[in-house]
Amino acid sequence: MSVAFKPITTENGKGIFHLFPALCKGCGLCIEKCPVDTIGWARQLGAFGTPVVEPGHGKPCIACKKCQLVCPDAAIWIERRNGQGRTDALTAAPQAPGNEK
Amino acid sequence: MATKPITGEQRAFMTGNEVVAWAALAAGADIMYGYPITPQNEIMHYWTRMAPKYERAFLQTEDEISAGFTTVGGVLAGKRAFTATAGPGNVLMQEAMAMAEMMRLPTVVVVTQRGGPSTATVIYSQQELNLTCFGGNGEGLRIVYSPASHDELFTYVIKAFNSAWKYRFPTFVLGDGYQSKMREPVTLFDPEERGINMEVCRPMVGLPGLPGEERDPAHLRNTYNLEDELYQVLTDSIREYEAMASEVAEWDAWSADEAEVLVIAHGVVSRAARAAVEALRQGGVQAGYFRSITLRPFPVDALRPLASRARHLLVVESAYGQLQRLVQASLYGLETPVSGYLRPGMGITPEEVARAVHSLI
Amino acid sequence: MAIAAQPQMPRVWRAESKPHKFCPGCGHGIVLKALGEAVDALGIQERTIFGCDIGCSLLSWDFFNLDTIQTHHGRTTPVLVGIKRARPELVVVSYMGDGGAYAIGAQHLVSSASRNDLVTIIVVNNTVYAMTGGQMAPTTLPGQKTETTPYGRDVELTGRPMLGPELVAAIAPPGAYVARGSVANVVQLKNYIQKGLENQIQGRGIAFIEALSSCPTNWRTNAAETWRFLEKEMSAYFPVGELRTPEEKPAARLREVPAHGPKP
Amino acid sequence: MALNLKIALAGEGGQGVQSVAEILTEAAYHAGYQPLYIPNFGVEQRGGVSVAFVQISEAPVSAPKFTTGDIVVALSHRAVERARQYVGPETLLVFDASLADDVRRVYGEGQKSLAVPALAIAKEGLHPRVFNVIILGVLVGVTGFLERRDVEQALERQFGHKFAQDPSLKELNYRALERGYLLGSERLEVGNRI
Repeated sequence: MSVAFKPITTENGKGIFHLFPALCKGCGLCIEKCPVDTIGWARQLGAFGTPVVEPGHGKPCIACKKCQLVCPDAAIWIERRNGQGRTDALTAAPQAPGNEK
Repeated sequence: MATKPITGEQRAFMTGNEVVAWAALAAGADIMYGYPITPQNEIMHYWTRMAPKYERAFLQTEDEISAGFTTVGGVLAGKRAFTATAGPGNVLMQEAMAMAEMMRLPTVVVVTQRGGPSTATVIYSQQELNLTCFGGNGEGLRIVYSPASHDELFTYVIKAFNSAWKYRFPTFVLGDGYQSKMREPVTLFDPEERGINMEVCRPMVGLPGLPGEERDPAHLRNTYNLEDELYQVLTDSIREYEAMASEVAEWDAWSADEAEVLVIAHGVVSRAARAAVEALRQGGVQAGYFRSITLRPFPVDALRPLASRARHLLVVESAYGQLQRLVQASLYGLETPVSGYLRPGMGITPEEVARAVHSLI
Repeated sequence: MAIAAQPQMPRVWRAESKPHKFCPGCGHGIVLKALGEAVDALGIQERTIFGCDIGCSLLSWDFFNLDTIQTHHGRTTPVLVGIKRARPELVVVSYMGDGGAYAIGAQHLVSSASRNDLVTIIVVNNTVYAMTGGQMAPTTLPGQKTETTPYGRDVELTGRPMLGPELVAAIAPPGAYVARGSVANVVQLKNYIQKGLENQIQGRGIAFIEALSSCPTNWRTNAAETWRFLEKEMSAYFPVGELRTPEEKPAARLREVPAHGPKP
Repeated sequence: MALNLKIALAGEGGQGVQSVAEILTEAAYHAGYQPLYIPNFGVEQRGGVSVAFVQISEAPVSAPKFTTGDIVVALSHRAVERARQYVGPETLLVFDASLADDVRRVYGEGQKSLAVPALAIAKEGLHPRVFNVIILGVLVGVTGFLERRDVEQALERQFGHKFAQDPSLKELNYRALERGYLLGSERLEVGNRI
């Protein structure tokens, strides 16, 4: 990727919550989808000068990735703290053969 | 690749619609998109009969809007694509042609003018000049050829593909119902054998290489956010249009210098005008003849000096002043009076033109 | 030093044009994520042409590292059909809103469906004309307030919401793929889109996927209301699921087609 | 003066005036002339008076339509009226003999004309379907610029596939052409101007 985005990284529960303020427009869709209500508004401002989101507002993160899934702007990346690799396809789709260039 | 459709010079006696189909074949057109409308239909009929023999394609669309936009798709894909239409179909076609004008897409459209406005007649007129030259919500950055004979129909359909792909402005061949339906002798030829090299058609999308990595993706749009952005794009297009105008503009003149009456016409009407002027000259009348072969760009530089040395100008057309307005705009500032013999939707004979000239002197 | 974490965008997304031009909470970003994932999974970036319509969908004109054409309102499908007929090896995606698909471009949709054109059409249904400021769309729900139905959509006066996938499923020949997904279920939506792309690649027929989507700006909803309207009200009227798969035997209404014609 | 012939043919849809024009101009083209033929056409596929405009010249023809014909052919009641606009004082009006009353009513007594009993000949000695070929023969006879061979070749190009199916048809057409030619050549006058 020729463009780099700076993350705010927060460890919470089972997850490592990477939030990219330059992408987050503060829509709050993720807050509503979080099954453990851990996501809430942060002090930091995002792409449109509105607050971004952060974990730590409810029960601990269970790393279910729903927030990542519904974010229209790819502003959230959830890593599992149990040490799985950093790159995980968003929707866990199997790679089609011959995909690699 | 299949064999060439035409080898050597071939003399034939056929209708104009047949000539257009042969010309498109000879020009190496890859695909035609079309929707039925009289008097254009037989272009599709001949094309669909001949195209498969030369590995060319055809798609009949659901309307002229789609015919225009699929043609746009064909040229984006890098193919020598064309369509043909008339009258109300030409009205619908303008939407896609406005996009072609904005995005500088080398579409080729053959228009077989019929009576207007509305459904009117399926027969003939010269009433689609305004629409073809200036249709759409833009500035008329188009190339419009107005052929007068089957030989020219053949030549200018081939040329239309080349001008379109060379200059990247939507290009039209403005025929009419008479030319579509009449039979007259024509010489068909292979362009290459006449030393005409067909412009190479390059795709604008679907290029080789992984976009974003090995090359930039083609992001082609016709929407702009700011008036400044649009102004810049249009200014560039207008500059290029004006730069190519003198290369592209074509006209024909006969005994036009110091004419007492200079008769100005285009398309099939110019044949009557020329015949009338020849007869008038034989009868001792100082008549002259000027014909605009390109309506866009209009041959202003050729017409102005001739018009300035003429006593009267007589515009003859099967429309109510569409050519006359182009002429008057081109000659702004000259004092030579301009009259019109204007017969919207009606054919014009040499006798009528001669009478109209006599009425001026 | 470790490389800092980076957003998990689909590979075909163009990072240079992010953040994208859609409003906060707009479903377009989610649909385009599903499309991006599907293109990545199939490895077809190099031969995919993306066409976008007028309406908010036009804001995706520089969204992908894909050759992209932004067309006119309702005309994206004809442009891409034109490309496909000229260059069958390309994979063409026609992306538009409900207005472009079901109102101004309806004749193109119907005709492409009956021709079984090899094109993958993705329609974003958010029940409003969003870019023009929230007027009634073909998909506006009964009673829904919009700028041109300020007292709620009166179906007696304005008709019932258009059921696009049902329409296409009813008329498309065998080989067609038709589904309706939702941005509320991204995995399913991505699978539908991927199947739709495969359908085109395999030359089976048209692929048509409607995505139920959100427009918080014109709905004037907060996040909670956005999800509620999408998942409860819209999903109740527009059922999510596959309507036609290429393996499926055509409905009884779709007759076999022997060659017909008057004897010459 | 060089040949510059203008012929308008008018008839009912089924009478075959367009075929006559097509064959005549085909023959002229292959004989080295520069013909121009344009049918009138409208939104109706059937039902109107069908008019064919033919010009045959040694130089390229100017306008596709003309004001006044050298020869005008009228083959039905309606056609007699419809063709009036193309008839001038010098025009030779060719009509089917059965239309004599109509012609007198519309054109008076003074019109230069040629009554051809084509319908009668076709019905009695030949076949109604070759009515138009008799008219073709008359035009070839009256104008005198074409060889019989040119016309027969053009007939062959037009109807060759039908002749192949039914050889008697060829003989029938050739006889119709001959009958018309004899009638027309007695009045060879337009061609005299060549």
